[in-house]
Amino acid sequence: MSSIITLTLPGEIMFVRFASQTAASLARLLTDENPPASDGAQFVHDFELAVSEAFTNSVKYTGEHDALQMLTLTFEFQPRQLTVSVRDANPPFSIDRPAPDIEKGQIGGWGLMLISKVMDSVTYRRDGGSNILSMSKAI
Amino acid sequence: MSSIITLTLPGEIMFVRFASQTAASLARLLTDENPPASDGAQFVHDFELAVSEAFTNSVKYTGEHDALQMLTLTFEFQPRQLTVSVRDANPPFSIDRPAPDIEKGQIGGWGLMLISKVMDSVTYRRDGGSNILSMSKAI
Amino acid sequence: MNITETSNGGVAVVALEGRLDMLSAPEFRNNRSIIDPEKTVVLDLEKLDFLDTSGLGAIVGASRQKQNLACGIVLSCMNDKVRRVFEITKVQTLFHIFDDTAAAIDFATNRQSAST
Amino acid sequence: MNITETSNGGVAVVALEGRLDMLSAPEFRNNRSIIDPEKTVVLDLEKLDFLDTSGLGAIVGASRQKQNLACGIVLSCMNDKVRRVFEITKVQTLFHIFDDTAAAIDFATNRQSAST
Ligand SMILES: Nc1ncnc2c1ncn2[C@@H]1O[C@H](COP(=O)(O)OP(=O)(O)O)[C@@H](O)[C@H]1O
Ligand SMILES: Nc1ncnc2c1ncn2[C@@H]1O[C@H](COP(=O)(O)OP(=O)(O)O)[C@@H](O)[C@H]1O
Repeated sequence: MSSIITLTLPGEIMFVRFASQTAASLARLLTDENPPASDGAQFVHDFELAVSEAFTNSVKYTGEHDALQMLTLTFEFQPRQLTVSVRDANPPFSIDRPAPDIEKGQIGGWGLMLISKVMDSVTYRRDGGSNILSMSKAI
Repeated sequence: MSSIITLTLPGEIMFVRFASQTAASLARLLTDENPPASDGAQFVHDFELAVSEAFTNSVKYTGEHDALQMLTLTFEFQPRQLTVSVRDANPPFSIDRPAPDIEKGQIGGWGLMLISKVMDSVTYRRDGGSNILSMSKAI
Repeated sequence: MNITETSNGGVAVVALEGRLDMLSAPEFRNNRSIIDPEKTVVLDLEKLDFLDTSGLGAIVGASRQKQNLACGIVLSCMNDKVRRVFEITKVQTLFHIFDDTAAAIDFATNRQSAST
Repeated sequence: MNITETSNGGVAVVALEGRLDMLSAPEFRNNRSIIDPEKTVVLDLEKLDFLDTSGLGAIVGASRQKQNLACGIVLSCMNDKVRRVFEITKVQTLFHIFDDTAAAIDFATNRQSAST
């Protein structure tokens, strides 16, 4: 059985912590209900981190023409997995990009890379005029 | 300027803390942005308490025929005031009920009374098949 | 919620930690010393971070199951959050309330021996 | 985020507490010692509860403004959460990192006097 929780909020950076802490609350609830075999605190932190990165990107890359938009975070709460999808109306982008190579002096571009490393699966799709970035992690 | 934040979640008691802690997060964000003249911690606690009471009631009083329903919490985030509205599809009810008199041995029925005491204003309306309980508190 | 129980002569000290709400109320109600009508309990509320009226109802309900209605459950160490809920609802008038657990234990022990 | 600054000889110890993300990055960047290209800084990360790549970018950006690129900013006392972000991104390779602040101060002081 899975539960769907939806959070709609303004794409303003002032809400980045609220968004990621809301994600952390749900992750904590999941680990309380189903104590993980491995490190529960890291599960919660990784989930919080991924949402902070995704929310920040949605705020940063609105494109020049866009006024303030509402963002939608959808959480799918399952007994042993939590999925979050972040929907924005930004220009399309790709998640298949080479990781920045710090030895070649490439600085930045770490957000999507970090998300892919701390989550178990990340998918991107374009739906109408929206980007939907979905990120799952199992406990 | 005000921001609207909407949270939709299953009317299951397992989410009561998530709902009230989400409310507390927003209340804390408001007090961080606009330090209150009086006690910020009490503002946050009162807000959390009111949402815990309202969410619990929405779960408890679904009426016999109702299967699991989704509840909607809408937060209106203003510079010096936070409002939360809880929408459910339960049978209608009234918030104008006498406070239980403990000296007469009346026990229980404290939820709406507590909400009205810790919040600045409480309104109820019936909208289509839904109850909407709105609760505001200024800092 | 965490429930820690220690025995002090004939009196059980039950310390609550965390949140007492509709979610944790059943666990509280089913606690061995809470449920036992003959057991006098000192309820230590110092580390109770959050209490709403569902939790309050569980405390009142439990005290009504006690043989000794007036002091089957004695309260100690309320913090400000918890006190606020007891005060607004006037439920404080139903209980004997102490600032420290030692005083609550003394009181409960005396009352218990007086009634036997 | 709280920023506490103490001076230790010519080295500034800047301790971060709370969250360093896109919201608090400007405050970090504009800190007096961080912004001063001639100032060597030991950044104490012990009480930094949360760091994401916006915060990381602010730290890297600040170190690139320093006259002494290699050790204008020296890091100390990373907790597990912060370390995870530095490791995954490999940004750890750009910094001198110490487990305790005293060692970081010693190192920074030596490097500073060597370069003058
Ligand atoms: N939500 C988004 N909307 C539009 N573009 C995005 C979004 N997220 C990421 N991108 C694009 O992907 C690129 C890589 O993002 P990221 O890995 O987070 O690194 P950075 O933000 O440092 O560039 C961004 O520069 C941007 O062009
Ligand atoms: N969300 C709701 N949906 C339907 N009925 C409600 C709702 N909230 C409150 N009520 C009604 O109002 C009454 C008073 O609620 P409350 O003051 O919280 O006390 P209690 O829940 O202890 O009865 C309830 O018994 C119920 O009949």
